Amino acid sequence: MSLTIAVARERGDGESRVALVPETAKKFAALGARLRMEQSAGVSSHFLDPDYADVAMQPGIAEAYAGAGLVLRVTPPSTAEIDALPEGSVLIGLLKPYESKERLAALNAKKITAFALELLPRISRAQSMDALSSQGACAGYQCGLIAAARCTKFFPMLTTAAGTIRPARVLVIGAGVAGLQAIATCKRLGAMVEAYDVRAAAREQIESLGAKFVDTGVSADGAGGYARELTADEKAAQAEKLARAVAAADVVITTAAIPGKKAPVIVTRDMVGRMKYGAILVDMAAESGGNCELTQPGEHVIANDVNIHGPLNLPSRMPTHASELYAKNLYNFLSPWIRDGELAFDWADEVVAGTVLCRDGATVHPTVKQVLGEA
Amino acid sequence: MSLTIAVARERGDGESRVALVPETAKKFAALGARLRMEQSAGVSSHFLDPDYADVAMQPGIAEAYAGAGLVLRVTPPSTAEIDALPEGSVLIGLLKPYESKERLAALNAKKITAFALELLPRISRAQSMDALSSQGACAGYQCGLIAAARCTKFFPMLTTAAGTIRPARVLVIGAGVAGLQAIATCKRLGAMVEAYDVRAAAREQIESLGAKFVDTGVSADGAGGYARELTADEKAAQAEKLARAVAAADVVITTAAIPGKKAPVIVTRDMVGRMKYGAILVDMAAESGGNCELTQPGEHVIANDVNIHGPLNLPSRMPTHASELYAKNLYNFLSPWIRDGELAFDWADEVVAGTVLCRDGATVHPTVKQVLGEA
Amino acid sequence: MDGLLALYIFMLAAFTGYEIIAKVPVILHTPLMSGSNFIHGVVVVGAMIALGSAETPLEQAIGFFAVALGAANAAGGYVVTERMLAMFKKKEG
Amino acid sequence: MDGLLALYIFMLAAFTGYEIIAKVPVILHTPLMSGSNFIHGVVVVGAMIALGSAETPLEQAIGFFAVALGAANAAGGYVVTERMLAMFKKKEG
Amino acid sequence: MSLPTYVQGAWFGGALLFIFGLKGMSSPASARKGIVVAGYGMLLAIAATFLIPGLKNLALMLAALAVGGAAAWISGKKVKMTDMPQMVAIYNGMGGGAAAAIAAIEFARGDAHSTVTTLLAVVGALIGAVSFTGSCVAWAKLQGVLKKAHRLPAQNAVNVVLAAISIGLGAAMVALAPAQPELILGFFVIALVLGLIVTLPIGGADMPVVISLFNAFTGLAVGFEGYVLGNPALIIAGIVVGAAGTLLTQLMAKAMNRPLSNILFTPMVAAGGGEAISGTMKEVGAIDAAAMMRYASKVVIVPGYGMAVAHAQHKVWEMTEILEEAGVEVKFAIHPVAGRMPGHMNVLLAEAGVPYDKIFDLEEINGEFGQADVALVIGANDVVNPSARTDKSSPIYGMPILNADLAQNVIVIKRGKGTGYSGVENALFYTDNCRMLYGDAQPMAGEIIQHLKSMA
Amino acid sequence: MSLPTYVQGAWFGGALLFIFGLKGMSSPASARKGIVVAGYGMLLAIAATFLIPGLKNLALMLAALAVGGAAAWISGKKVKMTDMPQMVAIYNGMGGGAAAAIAAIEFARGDAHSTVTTLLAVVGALIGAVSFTGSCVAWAKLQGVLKKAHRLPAQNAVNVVLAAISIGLGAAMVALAPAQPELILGFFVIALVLGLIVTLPIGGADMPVVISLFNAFTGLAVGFEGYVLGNPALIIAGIVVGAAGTLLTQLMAKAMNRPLSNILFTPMVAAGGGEAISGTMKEVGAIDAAAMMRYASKVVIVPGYGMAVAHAQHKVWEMTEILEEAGVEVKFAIHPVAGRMPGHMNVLLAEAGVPYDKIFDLEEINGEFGQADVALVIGANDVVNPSARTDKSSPIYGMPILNADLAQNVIVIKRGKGTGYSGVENALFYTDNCRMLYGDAQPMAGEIIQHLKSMA
Ligand SMILES: NC(=O)c1ccc[n+]([C@@H]2O[C@H](COP(=O)([O-])OP(=O)(O)OC[C@H]3O[C@@H](n4cnc5c(N)ncnc54)[C@H](OP(=O)(O)O)[C@@H]3O)[C@@H](O)[C@H]2O)c1
Ligand SMILES: NC(=O)c1ccc[n+]([C@@H]2O[C@H](COP(=O)([O-])OP(=O)(O)OC[C@H]3O[C@@H](n4cnc5c(N)ncnc54)[C@H](OP(=O)(O)O)[C@@H]3O)[C@@H](O)[C@H]2O)c1
Ligand SMILES: NC(=O)c1ccc[n+]([C@@H]2O[C@H](COP(=O)([O-])OP(=O)(O)OC[C@H]3O[C@@H](n4cnc5c(N)ncnc54)[C@H](O)[C@@H]3O)[C@@H](O)[C@H]2O)c1
Ligand SMILES: NC(=O)c1ccc[n+]([C@@H]2O[C@H](COP(=O)([O-])OP(=O)(O)OC[C@H]3O[C@@H](n4cnc5c(N)ncnc54)[C@H](O)[C@@H]3O)[C@@H](O)[C@H]2O)c1
Repeated sequence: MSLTIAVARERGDGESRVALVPETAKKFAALGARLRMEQSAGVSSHFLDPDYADVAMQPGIAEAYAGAGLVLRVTPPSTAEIDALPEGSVLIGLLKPYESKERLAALNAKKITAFALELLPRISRAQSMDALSSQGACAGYQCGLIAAARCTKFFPMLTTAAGTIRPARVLVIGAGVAGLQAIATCKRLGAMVEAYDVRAAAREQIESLGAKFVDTGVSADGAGGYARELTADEKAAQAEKLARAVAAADVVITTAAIPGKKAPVIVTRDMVGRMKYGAILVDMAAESGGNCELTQPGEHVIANDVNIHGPLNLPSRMPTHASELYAKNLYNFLSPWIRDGELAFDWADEVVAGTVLCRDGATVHPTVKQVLGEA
Repeated sequence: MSLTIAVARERGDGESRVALVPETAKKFAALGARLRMEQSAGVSSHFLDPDYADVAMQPGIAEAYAGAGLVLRVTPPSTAEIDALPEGSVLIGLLKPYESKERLAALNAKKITAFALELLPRISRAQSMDALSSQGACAGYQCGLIAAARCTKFFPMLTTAAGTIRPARVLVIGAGVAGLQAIATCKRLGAMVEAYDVRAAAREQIESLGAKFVDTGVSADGAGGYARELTADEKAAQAEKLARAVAAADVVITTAAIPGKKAPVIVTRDMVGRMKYGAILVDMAAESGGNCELTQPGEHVIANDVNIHGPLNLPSRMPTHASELYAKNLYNFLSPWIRDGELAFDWADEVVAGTVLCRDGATVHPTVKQVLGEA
Repeated sequence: MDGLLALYIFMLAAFTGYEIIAKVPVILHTPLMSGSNFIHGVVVVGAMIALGSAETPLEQAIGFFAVALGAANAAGGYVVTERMLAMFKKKEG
Repeated sequence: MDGLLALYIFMLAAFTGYEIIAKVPVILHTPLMSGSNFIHGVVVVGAMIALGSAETPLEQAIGFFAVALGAANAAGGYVVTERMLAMFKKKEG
Repeated sequence: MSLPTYVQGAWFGGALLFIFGLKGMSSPASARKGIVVAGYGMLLAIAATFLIPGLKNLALMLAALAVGGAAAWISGKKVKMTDMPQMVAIYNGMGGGAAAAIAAIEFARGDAHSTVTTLLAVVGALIGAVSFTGSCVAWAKLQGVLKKAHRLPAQNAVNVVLAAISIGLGAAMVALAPAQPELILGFFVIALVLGLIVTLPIGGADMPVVISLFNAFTGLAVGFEGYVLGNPALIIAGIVVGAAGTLLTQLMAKAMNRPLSNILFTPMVAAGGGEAISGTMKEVGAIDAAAMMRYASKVVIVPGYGMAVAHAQHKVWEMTEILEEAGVEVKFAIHPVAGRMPGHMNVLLAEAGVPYDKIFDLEEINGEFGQADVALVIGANDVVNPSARTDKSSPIYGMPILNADLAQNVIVIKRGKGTGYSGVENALFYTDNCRMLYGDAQPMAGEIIQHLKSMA
Repeated sequence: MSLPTYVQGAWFGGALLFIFGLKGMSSPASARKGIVVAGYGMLLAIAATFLIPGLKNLALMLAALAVGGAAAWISGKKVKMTDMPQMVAIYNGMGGGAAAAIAAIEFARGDAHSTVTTLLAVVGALIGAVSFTGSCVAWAKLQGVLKKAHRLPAQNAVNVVLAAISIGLGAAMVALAPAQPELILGFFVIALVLGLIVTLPIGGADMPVVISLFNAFTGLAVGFEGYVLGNPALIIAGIVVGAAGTLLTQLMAKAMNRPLSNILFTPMVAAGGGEAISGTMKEVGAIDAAAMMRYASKVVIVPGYGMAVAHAQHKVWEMTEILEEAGVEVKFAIHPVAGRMPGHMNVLLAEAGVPYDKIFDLEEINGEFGQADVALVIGANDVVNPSARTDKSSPIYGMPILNADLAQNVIVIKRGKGTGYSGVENALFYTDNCRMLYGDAQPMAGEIIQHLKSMA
């Protein structure tokens, strides 16, 4: 019996992405897999059922998952969804591995082999499977748009008959994948963009997009290329430089994150207090706690007349392309292991081994085990 | 007694602009005028009361208008607001001159001298007073942002490890002030932009922004430089070319308008029916009826799986800069006639004469009289 | 002097002159005219030779005239050119 | 021949040669070397003159040799250069 | 006349230095060094001449050198910059006179020469003499001594007749050599008159071209007399200048858009001084636009709708970068309604990557045009039309404009004589300090870039 | 020997055509016309020579012309493109031989000459002879007839001694003129041997420079013999070529990064044929990068993070436009992870205004590299590293890469020997068809643009 791949509609709050798009469906089918999908699962991403020529449509999630060997998801399954998963099946998605012990237990109880794409090793070969990057790009772009749309000023400079509009000042904190995309988006719109990141390589990357690096004047580069601990004075100097940049900005976008940890708090209540009246702060890290002390995930807070937005699930705002990229990530991850309609992982492979979360009824990822205290 | 200029908080639905900003307040004061303003009138535009150093703050609209010789407004006054206007005072604003006979009657009853900036002659000298242009620029920019934010796709092309995203196709119909700004905004975001306008000069203007002109192959240029009536065949050919462009677009932005008239219907129900699933239409002309047959002003309609947005009062979404530009338009219009704190118009001046709507208890603008049948 | 060789020299000198000028900015036209004006001031050398072998008073008179004119050409040409070219002072980048 | 005049001719010719080559792209180095190789094939004219006035068999032999070599230089130089430069055919823009 | 080797060598060295000097002068970057090099060549050549054994009339010679040299040196130092052209003319004329005088001495002496030598001596004398009196007239006109253009009734016919006579006399001198003193005298008189008559009707505006032509003439005369004297240094200096001068004359005539034959034979009827061409659009080449900006200290760029139409913004910014690298201060002046939509120029300049701190609006920049050496107007028209200030009947009256006209030089890039949005003529284009660079803004900016680079 | 005017005139014309021809050849646009012009000059000069009255040995002369000319013509037509350099060498050697032979005839004849004339004859003979045998060796090496570099134990000492002897013999010939036949013979033998010995140890890779040097030598020899024969056409052609050739030799040595003295006196020990330099990074100048692309029919540009760092996108697009105008097909190949964020290159290229239809992703373009004449890699590294395909131990193993290495030529612009994001060496840079253009991507692209423009 050949491999059956199953996809259900994502039921998470405001989730409009889908783990399978018509293009990847066709490719999976070409590898000999059979495909089942809950009907209308792609509609919110603007993929209609007839677009999925190679997929058998099912009335509900239970029907879709029934008999599946491999289940593709965007978000982690709820308890009810885990119930629908066939015993011993393979599950892959952005499973938020550090979020819930209970979920892991439920998966292990059903002997699910689970791959969490957040755990994917960031080696060159795995870039095409890197869902954090692809969704990060979407998130960064959306951050830029949200900031522009919410700002009560023009982003670009505008010399008009009624006077000259000075360009808006945008500060992006955290210049990873999403931060760089936010920089690029704001730059494109004509804003004066500054950015800051703790990584030493970030300066060049920021400048490569034509933005200005906020030089805190403090270098964390120590002997032998390792980062060194900063002194208290240095930390204070750094914070003050950053606070000044925050105070000067019309828009602040924060994207700083540390994998597997709560987001660092960078913009304090105090710094918000020094911001301009009517300024905007878009905190992309809201999901993992927020880079701003005042951020309320999913809310629009007005504090000291500053608008603090903590948008959640940003990629879901552009589901067509976010799904397309995500589905390709999944396909790139899985396709090497599907031969003649059979799924067979090489457990020695660095990428497979690094991404697997649960296997044979146990949580196997070392970092996750360590963080969740299940070691 | 010297001139008193009064400003009240705009009470219109969702109106967040203000007719006086701190910078123009200072300039009016320098001309010898006294200024009164309803308190917090600038707050929604992010101008705080203490920013208006030269203005006497008043608790309410009645107090603000009391004894005023010149009243600055953004929107037309409601009946209640007209009541608050001092008899014989001068009123200036975007007064929607063609909208309501009753309003004109009320103004005339109080012998208000009213200037409607919509009527401003578009001569070179008057460009700095042209509120339609300044607010149109804001509206066009917002249209671009709304379209990008609502689109479920990336606007720019993106070559990523998970595949290449093709740039979104944007079609802008109507390339006046706002349309050109929408083109520029979408271009900046990386979209492939096409645009269409009936004016012959529009082609070069559209191309000057790097966008593509939708060539319907039909020229309306007749003998002697006048536009000629198109034949039925030609009209059909034109409509079909445009329909094809509409069908190919991910985003359609319509901005076509005819001064003082209902907006022309350009995108028919039929054309919407041929649009892509999930496509976006932003109809900037919603306020004057809409360029799309299905537009509901102020609503988000989903028809044939196409999202039709009919946003109202777009400049009000960026009140800081919109107010700044608008207030300067007002200042530029008025300042030549304020000498030593006295207001004295030269009624022979082309600009003054062209803009005045009501004077000495009568509606005086010929076109308005004609349109409203009061001739 | 051998006419043929002179012809070759004429040809090469003309070619050289042409090559040198071929692509000058118009802004240099006047200084260059002045500079080449200076260079043919070398006629003073010829005049000196002529005067140096002058015998009759007439020859001496013409010779004196020739040398003075030639010297003026050279000296004046230099000064004027030098002053014109002062405007091409190199700016510190 | 007047040595001094020859010196002037040498100088001018050298200057001309230098000016002509001063800024050529490297891609032209080889064709240009080949082309100038062709030009000094004009030595065949000298060889012809020499042979044309040769009296003794030795002179005739050397002269024959010289003309043949010179002719080879000229003919070969031309053909090869021409072929090399064929790659600079103007493309239709 | 066999001369010592060191004299010959020094002359050779002088000739070499002249060539290098002239080469130096052909590029703005090395021009100053060029004249100095040539100057050393001159010193060397003169010094060597003193070493000729048996030189007679030494005192006289020194006196002549001192008188001629000092007078010219001092007048050259004192003359105002604006009067330079006439000084060049007069010095040049002197050179021509010297060449003619050398020939005169040879004729006077009556030595036997080969026909070729006599021929060249006569030709040199003729053109030297023409150059002498012609240059004097040029000087007088430019200096304002001669106020009117004097045109004889049948000017061209007179010219031809005079030229024919002088050639005839010259031919006679060659045929009869050594010629009678009367013939010689007649020849010189006619030649000198010819120079006068030819030059008198030419208008002041055309003078620079004519001076350049006489300059080439003098060069040839010197070269020919050099042949007569058997002096290769003179030959080379003279002929190099003759060739260079001829080319230069053509280039100048081309730059003025007047064929040389027009200038010489159908002179413009100059009203008064040299102001004949005021009130017309004056074209300029990209190379000059480049040079004017390269050697400016401040340039203000005024972009308009034409820059947008041409998509020239990237090139314009590249040009700016090169200028700044060369130490020129460059600013962008954006008129409130430049282009066709609010912020039109901003969009484009941002796209090209022009940093915001180089962009100034009307109020910020208008005071600075007065200090700008060059205002470069790229595809703008209405926004720099000075009649908006003064002409009440103009449709753009009352619109504030950018004061580009106050800059020392204005260069306008546009495709042709097209008007702007408002459809009115622009008085700026006709002012004295304005030059038109016709062409699409993108390729034109590209050409300027190319020339700027060659001036590095 | 006084010759009829028409012969002299024809030679003069020939010399003129040579100069114009050479001038033409110095620019790619006019090079083909240049050789044709020079060809006419040659025909003119040869034809005129036949008109010299009293020319003896006419049959012999025609035979020699026919034999030499036909042999060279045919071999020149037939030779493979890759074998051209050795053909140039051998033709050049023949010219040197001819010059030496002319001198030999003059010596054999024993006519009385001035010392200067004899001296120039001897010098011409010496360098002509050296050029003759030297060029033959160069030919033999390039043709593969001589396989090894033959280096004598004390090569430099031997060179010096031989040179000293030949100069000594030459001096003796000048002093004793007319010299004894033995002396003459000895002189020629030593000179010929000198050419052999000097050239034998030089490696194949350096040969083009040496050939150019011999070319200049032959030019000088021809010029000197021209003096001896009193033929200014020979003098001018010879000296112009001598000067041009000397400069060219220096330029070539510079382009190879090897001072001329190194090439001549400390030759590289070439392992086998001319392959000594394989496996090293080979530098290239901007002018060559420009020429390679200008005369390509298809160029694929691979931008990477370095283009972003350098903000070179505007220049790169300008370059592209110029290439396209010249008829070159240009495409951009964007690797999925080029740069440092998804879509990094897209943002930049869009900013520069590169139209989307010129931008291709890996899957679309990878098949096309094979047909590309040039792949221009601008600040990219990892994304074109072929070891990602094969080297399992590499950190980038398994990443799909752009097949830039399959293009006929690869030009890589980067600042130095820096590695990319992954920190690994790139094998592409060491391949035979790859050339490095070192420098910041922005000024480098600028330089390429400048050179492209001069090739318009
Ligand atoms: N900014 C706004 O919001 C707005 C809106 C509507 C109207 N306007 C009006 O537009 C005008 C703007 O002034 P402006 O100075 O920017 O433009 P302009 O007055 O319209 O002049 C543009 C000039 O550019 C030249 N041009 C056109 N294409 C060119 C090309 N490809 N290359 C080089 N030159 C080219 C044209 O001359 P050639 O044909 O000879 O080349 C023309 O004279 C004002 O009158 C303003 O009132 C402005
Ligand atoms: N796209 C993404 O999302 C993403 C994210 C993270 C990492 N990455 C990684 O980044 C790499 C991208 O590859 P790539 O080829 O674009 O870049 P790369 O491999 O990092 O190489 C860049 C090269 O550019 C040169 N360079 C730097 N600055 C320059 C300048 N100013 N002018 C000229 N050259 C300059 C450097 O060499 P010199 O120092 O010698 O000049 C360097 O070798 C891949 O390894 C990819 O995995 C990509
Ligand atoms: N396969 C690959 O080679 C690969 C793939 C994707 C990303 N990456 C690299 O990894 C890096 C991080 O990527 P990411 O976007 O997923 O990171 P992330 O989302 O984990 O973090 C975002 C950014 O926040 C920064 N940050 C953390 N703490 C901060 C603080 N206190 N102040 C300021 N900034 C802070 C980080 O340096 C990072 O750049 C990127 O630079 C990217 O180039 C590599
Ligand atoms: N003072 C001045 O000189 C001045 C000031 C402002 C604007 N203008 C010019 O006036 C023009 C119109 O300005 P606006 O933005 O206020 O116009 P608008 O808002 O009235 O109309 C917007 C556009 O819709 C177009 N349109 C109308 N019917 C159409 C149809 N059926 N199909 C397609 N397009 C249609 C119009 O041509 C116009 O370009 C602009 O081009 C602008 O350049 C001039």
